[in-house]
Amino acid sequence: MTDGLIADVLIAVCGLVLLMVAVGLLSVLRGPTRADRMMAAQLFGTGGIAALLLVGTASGVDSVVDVALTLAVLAAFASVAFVKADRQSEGDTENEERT
Amino acid sequence: MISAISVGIGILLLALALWTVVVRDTFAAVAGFIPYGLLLTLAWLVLRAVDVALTEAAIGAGLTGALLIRAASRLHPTEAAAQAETPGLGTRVVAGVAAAAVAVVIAVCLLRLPDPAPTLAPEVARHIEATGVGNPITAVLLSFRAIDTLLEAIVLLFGVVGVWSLAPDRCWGGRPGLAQAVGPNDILVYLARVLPPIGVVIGIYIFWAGADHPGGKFQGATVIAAMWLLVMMSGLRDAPPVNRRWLRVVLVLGPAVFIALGLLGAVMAGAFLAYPDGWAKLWIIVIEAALLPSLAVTLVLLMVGPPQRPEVSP
Amino acid sequence: MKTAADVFTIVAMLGGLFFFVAGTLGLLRFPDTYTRLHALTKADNLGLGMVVVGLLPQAGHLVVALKLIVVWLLVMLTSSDVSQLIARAARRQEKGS
Amino acid sequence: MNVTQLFGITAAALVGLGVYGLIVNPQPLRKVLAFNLIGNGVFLACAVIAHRGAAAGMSGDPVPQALLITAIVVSFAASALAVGLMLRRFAQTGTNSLAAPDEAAPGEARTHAEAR
Repeated sequence: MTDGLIADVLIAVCGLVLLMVAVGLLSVLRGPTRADRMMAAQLFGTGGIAALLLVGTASGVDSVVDVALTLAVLAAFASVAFVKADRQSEGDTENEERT
Repeated sequence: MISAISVGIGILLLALALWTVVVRDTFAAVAGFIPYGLLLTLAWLVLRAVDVALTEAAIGAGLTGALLIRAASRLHPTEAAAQAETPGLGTRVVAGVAAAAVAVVIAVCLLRLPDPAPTLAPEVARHIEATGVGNPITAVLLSFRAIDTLLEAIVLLFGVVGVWSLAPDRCWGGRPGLAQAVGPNDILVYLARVLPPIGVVIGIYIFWAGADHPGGKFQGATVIAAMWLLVMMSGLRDAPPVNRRWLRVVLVLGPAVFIALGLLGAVMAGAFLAYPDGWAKLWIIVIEAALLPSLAVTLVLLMVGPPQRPEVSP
Repeated sequence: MKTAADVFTIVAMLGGLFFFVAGTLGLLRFPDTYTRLHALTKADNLGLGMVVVGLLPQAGHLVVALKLIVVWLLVMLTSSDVSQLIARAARRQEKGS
Repeated sequence: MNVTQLFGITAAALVGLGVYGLIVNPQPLRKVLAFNLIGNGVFLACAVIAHRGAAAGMSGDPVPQALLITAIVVSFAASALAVGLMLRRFAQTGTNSLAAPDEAAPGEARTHAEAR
């Protein structure tokens, strides 16, 4: 458990990072293009992990690093699925009918 | 201080949920669903459910998002027709009233939960010694409520059977998903070469840590499954044909070992899924180790869907 | 010793916060998808890096500190790749429309 | 307001939003999303109950938490099956509408099926 002052600092920083992520999410989700919307996962992949680490360390949960590790590996997965799905819906549709 | 963060998380969670419900475009709704899953991970952490946070990080933020995005892209041609079916104002008002009524009833119930809260934590603390594991959640999952976990593994297997049963007859036994063609210089291929070795190590680490710290087979299996899917999406390796014997063996390995040890427990310790004295930890490790590959393969097969391409020649 | 570490943490946190604010400002202000992507992936990664550096002195255990660094390296690896993928998707969409 | 009350209300609101989305949105995929919202609301309620049950040096009642892990994995399997059904139906009939067949452009759907 981190002591009082530092814990408060971490929580405050976490709140501000979350606020920034929320504002960013607002602009990203509005679009206008699909590529813009794909950034939503990316945005949370960095900002969300920072907020997670901050709140976890501040409340003394050591295993929060493991959660962050999982997120770091899998945040990319959702984004890749995003791009792949987009590519398939536009270019590779003929593959689908190949059967 | 922590409650200020909780308020922020709660508001953001509801805002994203509202977005996924009211936005017109399905693709945009799904795009909002991914950060929603990540935010839920934060909520579990604030509620001190670190094991649940890990599961949500793996499944909610990773796999579910990818599954829904693929579906949204595939179903995009139906979007215009579907939007024409949006119900009129009257239906929407009635739906809103019904939804509000449900929400209010649940809120009132949750705000008037009995005090002091009933809890099984002391019971778990009293008996955890006998299981030999340090993480109370692993103890619950694999010892005190092992039947739930067994049934869950079987439900997942039924899920795969359900997905496979959707295959057209001519494709049965073939490979699931679409053929992926990606150029060798694609950055995705690079990522699919570099990330999986690291990801598999992290998956196994999280599985192993589950004995004494937050973690376990579900979370580890999900990470490993995601790495395999990444390799498939990059086109480096194709999905396996569903009629392969090794695939079937791995699929049923976990539940089979679980049931076999459960029956052995009935003989040695007097009850189905009971562990004989002093052997609990070893049995738990054997069951978890058998479940890990089964769960990983099950999750991959659920993600890639039914076989869609008949096998040309083996 | 303890205060020095705490001061270090606070300074690094402020730095991290600066980059997160910069990244979000970029998302809001930049005119097209590519520049917005640039703002997001560069600035936010640095922000996460500074936050991780700031958390290092607070990590109770050496292993935890190492894992923190691995988290940052992983995010850098994946987000740089993903940003390129998204940029390509954006270009394909432009061509398509 | 403490953390339990806050997330209790959030959970109730999530279920409400999910019910609304389930009724109002015509696309089946949106209904799956809405169903996931309802599920998450229930999970959150469950987590609140687990959080209140913190005792014996544990940060929460481990039994509901373990059930939550099971539930998250099963709900993923359910979503995957639903998505599989939708995609198969789309491949077979070319529509993804839940409206009664005579309402939703009957000719188009039939010709599509016959084409295969």
